[in-house]
Amino acid sequence: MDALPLYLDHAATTPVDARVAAAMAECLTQQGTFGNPSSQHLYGRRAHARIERARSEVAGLIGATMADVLFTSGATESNNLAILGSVRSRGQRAHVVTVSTEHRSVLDACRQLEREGHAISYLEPDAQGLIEVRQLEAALRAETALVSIMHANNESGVLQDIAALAAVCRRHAVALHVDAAQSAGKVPIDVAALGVDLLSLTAHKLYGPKGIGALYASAGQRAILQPLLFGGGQERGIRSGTLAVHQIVGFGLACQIAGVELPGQAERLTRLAQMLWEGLADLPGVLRNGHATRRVPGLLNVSFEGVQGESLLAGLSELALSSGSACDSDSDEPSHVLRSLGRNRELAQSSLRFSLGRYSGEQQVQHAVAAVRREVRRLRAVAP
Amino acid sequence: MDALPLYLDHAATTPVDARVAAAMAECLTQQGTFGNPSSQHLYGRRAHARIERARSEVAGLIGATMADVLFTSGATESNNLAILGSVRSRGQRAHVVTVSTEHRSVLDACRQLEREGHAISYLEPDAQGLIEVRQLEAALRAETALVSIMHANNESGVLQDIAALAAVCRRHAVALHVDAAQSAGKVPIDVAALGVDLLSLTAHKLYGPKGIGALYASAGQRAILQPLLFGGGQERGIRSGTLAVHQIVGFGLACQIAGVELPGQAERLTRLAQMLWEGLADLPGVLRNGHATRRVPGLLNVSFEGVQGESLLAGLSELALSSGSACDSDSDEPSHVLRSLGRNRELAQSSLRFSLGRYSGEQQVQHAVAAVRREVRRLRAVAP
Amino acid sequence: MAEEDPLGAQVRALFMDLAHAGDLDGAGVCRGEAGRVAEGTQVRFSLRLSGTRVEQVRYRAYGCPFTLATCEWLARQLTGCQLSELSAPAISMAVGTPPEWAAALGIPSQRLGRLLVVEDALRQAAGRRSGS
Amino acid sequence: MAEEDPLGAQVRALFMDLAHAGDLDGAGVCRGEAGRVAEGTQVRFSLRLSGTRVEQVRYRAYGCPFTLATCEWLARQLTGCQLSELSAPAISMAVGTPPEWAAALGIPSQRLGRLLVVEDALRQAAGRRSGS
Ligand SMILES: Cc1ncc(COP(=O)(O)O)c(C=O)c1O
Ligand SMILES: Cc1ncc(COP(=O)(O)O)c(C=O)c1O
Repeated sequence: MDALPLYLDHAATTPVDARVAAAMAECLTQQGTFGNPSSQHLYGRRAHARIERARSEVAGLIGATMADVLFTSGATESNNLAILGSVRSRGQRAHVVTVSTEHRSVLDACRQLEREGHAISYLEPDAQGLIEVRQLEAALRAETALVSIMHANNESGVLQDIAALAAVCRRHAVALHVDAAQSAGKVPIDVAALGVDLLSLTAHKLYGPKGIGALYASAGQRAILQPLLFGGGQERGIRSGTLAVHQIVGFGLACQIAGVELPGQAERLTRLAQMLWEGLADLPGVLRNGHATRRVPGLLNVSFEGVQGESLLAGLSELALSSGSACDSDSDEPSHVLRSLGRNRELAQSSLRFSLGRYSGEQQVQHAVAAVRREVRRLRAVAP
Repeated sequence: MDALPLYLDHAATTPVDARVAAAMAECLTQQGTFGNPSSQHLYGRRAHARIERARSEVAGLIGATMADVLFTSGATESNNLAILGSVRSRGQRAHVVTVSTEHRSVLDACRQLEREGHAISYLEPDAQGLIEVRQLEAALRAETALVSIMHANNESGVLQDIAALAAVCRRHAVALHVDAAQSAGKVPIDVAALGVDLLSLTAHKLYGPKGIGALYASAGQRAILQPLLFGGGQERGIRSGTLAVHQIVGFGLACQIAGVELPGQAERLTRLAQMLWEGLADLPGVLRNGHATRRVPGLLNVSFEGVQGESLLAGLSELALSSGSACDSDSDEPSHVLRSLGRNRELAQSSLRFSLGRYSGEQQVQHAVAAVRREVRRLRAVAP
Repeated sequence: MAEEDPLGAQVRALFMDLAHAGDLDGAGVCRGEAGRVAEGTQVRFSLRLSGTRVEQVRYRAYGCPFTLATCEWLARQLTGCQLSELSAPAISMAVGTPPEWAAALGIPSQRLGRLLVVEDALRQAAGRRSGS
Repeated sequence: MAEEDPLGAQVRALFMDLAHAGDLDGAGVCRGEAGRVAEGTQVRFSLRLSGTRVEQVRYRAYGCPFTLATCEWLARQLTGCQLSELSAPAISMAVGTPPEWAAALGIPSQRLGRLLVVEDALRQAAGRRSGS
C-alpha cells in the first residue's frame, strides 16, 4: 500500500486525539463505564458521573456553566435545535436574521422555517467575509426572534466579530445563536463575556469523536426551546435519547485538552498557515480568500487563476484537502462562500482549502507548498 | 473496590462486544478510518466505504436493502423521525394509532403531534400485553396516516404479532412503524416479509455503541419523510449531519454478529430466563408480568407481593437491574406498562426487570435467584 | 460523587442490618401503627417497658430503604430510654424530629413525608403508654 | 470499492502523464478549439500532417481530469493515423465517439458533456484539414 496522503483537511474532520480514544475505549469494555446513565444501579451512576464531568469540561471551554450545556449528536443537530427550537416555540410568525455564507445546517434550517411561514433575512458579508454591525442593525425588525451568525466560516476561516454583533442583539433584545463548530478550541470563546444566547459545538472538529456535540443554551433559551427529539426526558427534556457515554466522555476530554493547548496551538497554526501562504503567494494568479488576519488559526483558502479546481485536487492526490466544504462536496456548484468573497465561478472552483491541525508541522507545510506549486505549474502548462 | 454488581440490565443498555470495540478503535486513530465520509480524498472515500459496508450489515439483520437504511443517533431519533417525519409531511390533520405502552420516545412524539393538531388513538393491550388485530382494525379511520406499534416491550418483554398487525395496515393502506429497539438481534426480523414501512433500531441494545441507530424506511416513506435535521444532505437528505464513522462501523459489526449468533443466543437466553423464573416461582406472591411465551429472549419481569420495590432493589445491590425502564426511572410514578398488565400501584412498583444477555450464564442466574429469594424473604419478614 | 450509593453509608448499614425488626407480645408492650401499604409506607412499633425503662423495641415496616433504616436507627436509640422521655410531647426531645432524623442520617428532604409515618407510629406507641 | 481512486486507474495514469500537451506551429498544422474556460472546459487540438499521415498531435486543455485524460488518450491514438480517417464524419470511425471514449476509459456518464467539447475541438481540427 502507498503511504497515506498528507492530511490537510482538519476543517472537514480531525483524527481523534490518542488520549481521547483511550478514554473512550474505557467505556467500551464490559468492566468499564458502559451503563445507561439513567439507570439507578452502580453502572448507571458511574456513567452519569462521567457525563457530568464531561459536561463541566465542555462548559469550561466556552465559559459556560454545566446547566447550560445540552449534548446533541453534533453541530448539525445543535444548529437545527437552536434555530428551529427557538423559533417554533413562538406562536406567531417570526423573523430571523442570518448570513448567506452560513453552514448548510443553518441555511437549510432557516429554509425550513420559511416553509413554516417565518421570514428570514440573509445578510451578505463584504469581500473580506465580514458582517458589519450596521448591516445587522439595519436588518433587525420588531418581530425578529433570532439572529444566527457563525463564528469561523468553514470554507474561508474568516472570524466574525461576535462580541460586537452580540452587543447589537442585546441592545435590541434579540437572541443570538452562534455556530462555533469551526472555532471552538481554536480561538478563545467565553459565552458569558460575549453575551451569546445559543452556541453550537461539535466534537469532531477538535480531535473528539464524530456524532457528538453540544448546544450551549442560556437559561432563558432553555425555557423556550422546543425539542427536536421527544422521549425519555434526558438533557432537561430538551434532547431525549440515551446519552452516549463514550462519546460524551471523549468530547469532554477533547474540550479539556483543546482548552489547555489552545494558546500554543493558535500561535503555531497561525504561523504555519502564514508559512503556507508565503510559500504560494509568489506564484502568479494566486489569491487568498477572506480577511488576511481575522481568521481561525490554521485555515487558508486560496484560489488559483487558470487552473481547473477538480484537476488541481486530483493532481494533488498526495495531499488530502478539499476544494470546498466537505459537507458541501456532493454538489457540483461552486462554493457560495467563495462567490460571496468576490470570486467568479472559475476562481471559486479552483480554490483549495488547507486546514492544518494539531499534528501538522513545518515539514508538512513545505511538502504541501512544493506539491501545489508543481501541480499549478503543470496544469497551467497544459491549459490553452 | 468491591466487585462490580452482576449486570442483569441488558434491556437498559448492553456492554459493547469486544470485537465491536476493536473495530471502532481502528477508526479512532490517526492512521485509521477517521475521515469525513463526505470528503473526496482517500480518507473520505475509505470512511464512505466502511459506512456502506456497515449499512449492508444493518440491512442484512432485518432483511432490508442498503438504500432503506438511514443512520440516526439512536432509536429515540428514529422513532421521532418516523412519527413526526411521516405525519408532518402531510398538509392536513392526520390520525395516528399507537399503543399506551409504547416507549416514551413514541408516546411523546405522538403528544407533540397532538399539539400540532393531529389526532392520536392509544390502544390498550390486554392483560398479557398483546394488541389484537380486531382492536387495531377498529381504531383505523379514513384519515389514519400511521400506525406505530413496538415489537418487544422494553419493560415486559412481550412481543407483538407484527406480521398480523402489518397485514391489517396493508389492507387499509396505512403505513406501519415498528419500534424494534428491544427485539432487533434477539428475534428474527424481516421487514420485507413482515410488510413494515418504518422500523427503528438502536445499536446499544445489541452490543453496539450508544448514540447510533437507524431507521428502516421503505422507498415510499423515504419519498415523504420530513427531516428532523436539515443541512449537509447526508442520508439522502433525510438526516443531515456528518456520519459518525466509528459509531456506524460498530453498529454494523454488532448487527452482523447479532445476526450470526441469534439462533443460539435466543435459545440460550430463553432457557436462562425460564430457569430464573423457575427459581423464583415457588416463592409465594410472585407474579410474572406479560405473556408467558410471546416474549423477547432473556427478559423477565416479576412482581413481588408485600415487598416494597425500592427496598427490594436497594437490598439487591449485588445485582444491577431495574424496577422499570431505565429511560423512565427519573420519575417516581409506577410503570404504566405494568399497570396496563393489571398490576396495582404496589405490584407495579415492586417489580424487577431481569434482562439477561450475551455474557450471562447459568451460574449468574443461580446467583440472582439466591439473592432475590434472600431479599424478598428478608423484607417480608420485616413487613407488618 | 454521583457515583456513590444514593442511600449513603449510614442508611445503607442500617438497612442491611434490620436487627430490631419484629414484634413484641405480652405484658407491658405498647404498640403504635401508621400508614398503609397501599400508600407505600406502613410502620408498626412495639415497645416493652420495665418499670420506667424502655427495655425492648421492635418494629415492622413496609417502605423505602430510608424508612426501614430510620425505624432501625430509632429502635436502637430508644432501647434503654427512660419512660418519661417518651410521653407525647417529650418524644421529640428524646429522639428528635423527622427533619433532625433526616439530617442525622443524610436522608434527602423529598423523603420527609415517609419519615412522618414513622414518627406517627412511634407517637402512637408512646401515647398508648402514657395515656394508659 | 468506493474506496478506490474515483478517476480509475487508466484515467489516473493518463492524467498524471499529459505527455502530449502543447502546441504545434508551422506548415501542415491544423488547429481546432472548443469550449470556454468560463464554462469550465476549453480544449485546443493541433495536428501536424505529413503526407497522408498524422505525424504529431498536441492539445491544450482546461478542464477536469477526465477531460485532460481523454485529450491525452486521443493524442496518443491519433498519432500515426491516416489522414482520411480524420475527415469529418470518418473521425468517429477512427477514434470512436464520446460514449465509446467514456466506456473505454471508465468515465462516469455525467461527464459526457465535457467529452463533447473534446470531440468538438478535434472535429474542428480535422475539419480544417479536410476542408482546406
Ligand atoms: C461551521 C459548521 N457548522 C456545522 C457543521 C456540522 O457539524 P456536524 O458535522 O457535527 O454535524 C460543520 C461541519 O460539518 C461546520 O463546519
Ligand atoms: C423500546 C425502546 N424504544 C426506544 C428506545 C430509545 O432508544 P435510544 O436509547 O437509542 O434513544 C429504547 C431504549 O432506550 C427502547 O427500549
